[in-house]
Amino acid sequence: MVQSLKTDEILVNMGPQHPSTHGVLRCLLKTDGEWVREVWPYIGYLHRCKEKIAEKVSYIQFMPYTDRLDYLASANNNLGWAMAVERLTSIEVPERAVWLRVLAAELNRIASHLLSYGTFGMEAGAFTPFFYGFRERETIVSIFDQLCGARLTYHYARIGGVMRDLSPETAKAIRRFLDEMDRRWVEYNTLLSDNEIFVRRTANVGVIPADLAIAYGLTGPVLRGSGVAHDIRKAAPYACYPKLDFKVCVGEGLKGTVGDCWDRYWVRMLEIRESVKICRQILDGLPEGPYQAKVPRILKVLANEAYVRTEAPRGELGFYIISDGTDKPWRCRIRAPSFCNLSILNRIARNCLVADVIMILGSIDVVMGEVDR
Amino acid sequence: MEAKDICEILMRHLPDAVREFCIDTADPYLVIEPTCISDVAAFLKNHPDLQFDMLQLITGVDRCQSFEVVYHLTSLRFGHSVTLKAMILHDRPRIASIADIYPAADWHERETYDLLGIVFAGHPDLRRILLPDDWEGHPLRKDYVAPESYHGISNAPQ
Amino acid sequence: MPGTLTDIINYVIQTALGVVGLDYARVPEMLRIGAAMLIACGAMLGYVAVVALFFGWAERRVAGRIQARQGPNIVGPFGLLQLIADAIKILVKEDIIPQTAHRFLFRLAPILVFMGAFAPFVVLPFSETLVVSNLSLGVYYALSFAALEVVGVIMAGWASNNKWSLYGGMRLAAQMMSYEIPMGLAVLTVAVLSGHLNLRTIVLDQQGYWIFSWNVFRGFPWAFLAMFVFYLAGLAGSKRTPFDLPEAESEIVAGYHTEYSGMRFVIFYLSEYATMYVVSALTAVLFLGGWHGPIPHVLAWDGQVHWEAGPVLSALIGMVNMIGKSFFLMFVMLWFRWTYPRVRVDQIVYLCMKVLVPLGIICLMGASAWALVW
Amino acid sequence: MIDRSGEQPRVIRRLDGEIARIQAKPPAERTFQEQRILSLYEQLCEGQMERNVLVLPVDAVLNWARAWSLWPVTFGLACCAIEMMAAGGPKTDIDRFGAGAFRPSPRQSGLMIVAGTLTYKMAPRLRRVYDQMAEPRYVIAMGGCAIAGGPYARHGYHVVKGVDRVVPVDVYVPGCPPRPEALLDGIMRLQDKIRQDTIRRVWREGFWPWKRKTSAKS
Repeated sequence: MVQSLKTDEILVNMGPQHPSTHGVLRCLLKTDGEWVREVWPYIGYLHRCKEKIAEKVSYIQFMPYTDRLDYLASANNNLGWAMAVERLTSIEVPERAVWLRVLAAELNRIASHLLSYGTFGMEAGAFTPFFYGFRERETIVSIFDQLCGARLTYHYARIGGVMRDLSPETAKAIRRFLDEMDRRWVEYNTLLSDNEIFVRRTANVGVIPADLAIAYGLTGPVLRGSGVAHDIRKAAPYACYPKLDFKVCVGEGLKGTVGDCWDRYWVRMLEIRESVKICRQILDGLPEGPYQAKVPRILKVLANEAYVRTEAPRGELGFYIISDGTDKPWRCRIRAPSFCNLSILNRIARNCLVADVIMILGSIDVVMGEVDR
Repeated sequence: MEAKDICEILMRHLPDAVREFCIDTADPYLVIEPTCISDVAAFLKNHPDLQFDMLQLITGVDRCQSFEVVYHLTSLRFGHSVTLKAMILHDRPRIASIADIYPAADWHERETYDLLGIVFAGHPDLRRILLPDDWEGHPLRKDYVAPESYHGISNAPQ
Repeated sequence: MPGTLTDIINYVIQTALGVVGLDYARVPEMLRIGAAMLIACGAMLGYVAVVALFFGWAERRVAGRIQARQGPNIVGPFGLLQLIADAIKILVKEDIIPQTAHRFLFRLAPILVFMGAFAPFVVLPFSETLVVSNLSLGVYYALSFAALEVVGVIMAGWASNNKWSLYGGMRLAAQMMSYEIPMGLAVLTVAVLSGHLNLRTIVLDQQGYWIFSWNVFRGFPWAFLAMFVFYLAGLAGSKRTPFDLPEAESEIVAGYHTEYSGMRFVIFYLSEYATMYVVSALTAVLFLGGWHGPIPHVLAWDGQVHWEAGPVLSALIGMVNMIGKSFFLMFVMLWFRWTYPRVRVDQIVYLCMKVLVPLGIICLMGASAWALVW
Repeated sequence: MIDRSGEQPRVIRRLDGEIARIQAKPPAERTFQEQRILSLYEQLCEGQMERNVLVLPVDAVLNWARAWSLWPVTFGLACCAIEMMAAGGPKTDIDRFGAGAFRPSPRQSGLMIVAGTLTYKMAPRLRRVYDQMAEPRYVIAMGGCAIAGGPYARHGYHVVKGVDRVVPVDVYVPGCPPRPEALLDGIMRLQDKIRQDTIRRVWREGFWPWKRKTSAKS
């Protein structure tokens, strides 16, 4: 009797308009009841032609477009682009500007991880972490508001320096925030990290072994969650990172297997603390001096090419620029960390439950602006 | 390990593969024969002193007369990186896929195919990835002209 | 022995008609009972609507407070008119039935759900006199009608012809299979302890000086355990976080009511609160002493409540106690919702089948032994 | 929003001859009464008299309810979606205005905040979500991209230059991205717009939404 019942697998579209696909990602699920047999991600719903635009506008004009790549981490993108152009043009950046850029990048990393904390909680079904994450994020955003006048798309790092100097009031506000963040961090863990239901939802789910992670070119917290201590801030230090004391956080499988969703989540939480540490050091050791080098209004770059990589909150952000002697790049290729991280979804989200797919997607933490560029 | 040493090892083992070693740019690169890209990639990945275990990026560049396909490889173990370039003809943009060696290449190759029209032979699933399936042309080519309208939606700026 | 709500209504009608010189006793008895029942049910319906609307508002306010924000506070005082605005808006909103849906079942489903949510209200006692129908199998009736809601939800999921809706329906089916059993076991524990299935009698049995005569303490530890089993299973039954799988927003869009709009959606929305209220009220009745307050009753000067000394006062006090307890338990549900993540579909089945069922059986056996010994 | 042209109440038609006679007179020769009739007629034609005793309270209640109960559909496209989420967050909590009940299903929501860049690949999906929403439905175009393509207007071959090419838009909120306060303001402008609505529109355009003329530009 049971054998004679015919069952069928059904194909379900998740997205592009779905509450938890982080924007406009579409996943095609092949499901057998609650079991998901396979997931095919479809991207491109936010393809905004960034690489073409880079060829059409000048180096300086492209900076605002980098804001909108990974719109949760604009300061990190600005930093990457500025460094790439400076590498090609050999512009010397004043020391103070370098430190300020890193300060902005690290604050932005905290903001980005806070949002990831919130949305990850939301995907697990808990709404409150989202609002708690947003509360602290709002403080960072208002600090950026003081620093550069924008809330989301900062455009703070400029080629040859930064846009504005750090005022003492802003520095004080940052210090206040960092102190508050220490307290809140404990609160976050009480609310979500150690919650039994949450741990059971995430531990041993979506395990990415280290070798698979490397083969798929994963970077950032996703790679580190698998136990690989690879951080470009340490592996190929840039800016003022060699002078700063911080450690690379890796997943240790505290609640389950190394490389599961909880580990990836936990690496982000630990990185928030590390970033707080870095910000404190920067505020303490900020050198005096000018904050902007002299940069020609029309920046012409000789024929050259460079690949510059930085550690954005989601992983290795690389700008590969080929210049041709004009003020516009001949070709600009952006290595978006989310793009590479997402490509593993089909491999790990197999034979799991529908709810697990959501958790895996949340733990990879993609930003579609960056995936589709 | 510096790019020069990597080049030397590569030249010793696969002498036909390397066409040129270019050091006058900010990041030096190796120009290799497009036909041997699979061999080079497999060699670089498996050689015990090199161990390029991560593919960072595949870039297609339209040079008007030809296409360049650029591969950025890095080794997490040793911390060194290398840039490979393969020049292919503009009217016959075809190169072997390395998706079986580096799974990361899968999406990068699809994207390069999508935006530049370079065909990666042997790719398991070479479809458009960013643009809709019925999109015409490859936007990152230098001679690309944006469509007037798409499915009845005008493309003219306001 | 005082009558129930229907008797009171009959009495009121009789008196009112007597004043204008009509003899109500000459009306056939069936008609009299029917009229009284209708009026009582109408009153209950009003009560359900008020409770559901109030908790629709309270949900958002509580969520606001928990989430470090305000919640609706601009429309009317404390935002109290917010839900009225929502209700009016959604009632006049377009009502869509998808073309591929099964039109009959699609329409029937909300009605069934509402029936399932509303029917148990009929046997809920608010005080000694305030109960619409004093059924001798009250608990049984309430539980069986609560199960009707599940049929409606599965029907909605199937009739919508939407894959996510179907998921929601099937999830609830799996969920129901697991939570109904521990729920029944917990109720049986109380039934064994008190020897009745009539809700009013169960409460009357819990009368005493203080909270120690409530079932939850009187039947310690069995009823104490059974209360948690019942409440958790009830939480699953009313589809609330952490068991809100059938409408899990982040997973299956809006679950079984994805395709519902306008008035039909409101019915689902309000039924959820009605079910929550039923579960809370049943918990209060079965375990927490029903209308008996935690402080000694003003009319209980010698240990017995002398309801005849002040029937209205007694009814009022009972109502306040009962509604207070139910609202508190409902508030706990809201609190859960805005604090906990959601469990997975296999975890809820595990929890109910492998944790709650054994616990329920232990409670039942313990209570039976208890009843045998004393 | 409401097109009142090409329509006359029945009473006026009977008066047509009289009105024509008055209109034919030079203004200086018209009596006071004739002047009054003419101005009343003009008011009627402009639709001001429609706000009568029957319609007004119904309008008031419905518009009040609709204005204070805008349930947005969870529909974030790009950067602006973050600011939309921030608008629902603790600092500028749009739930205070009853607009914070984000519904995952378009069937139950009445407001679509198009937050971000719309691409050609996404455009049919956006239209479908809009079509799935139940009447009355409103659209806010949030941010430069949604209004006119924003920074991608010139070279963005894959970016739709304004969502109003796909769905009719009620309120435009400029900014890149707009601050949450700006979105709040946009919602208030939408409320103002809703308050001017009247149920006469339903009588005029037909009760059934699918028989109504929708004004999508596409």
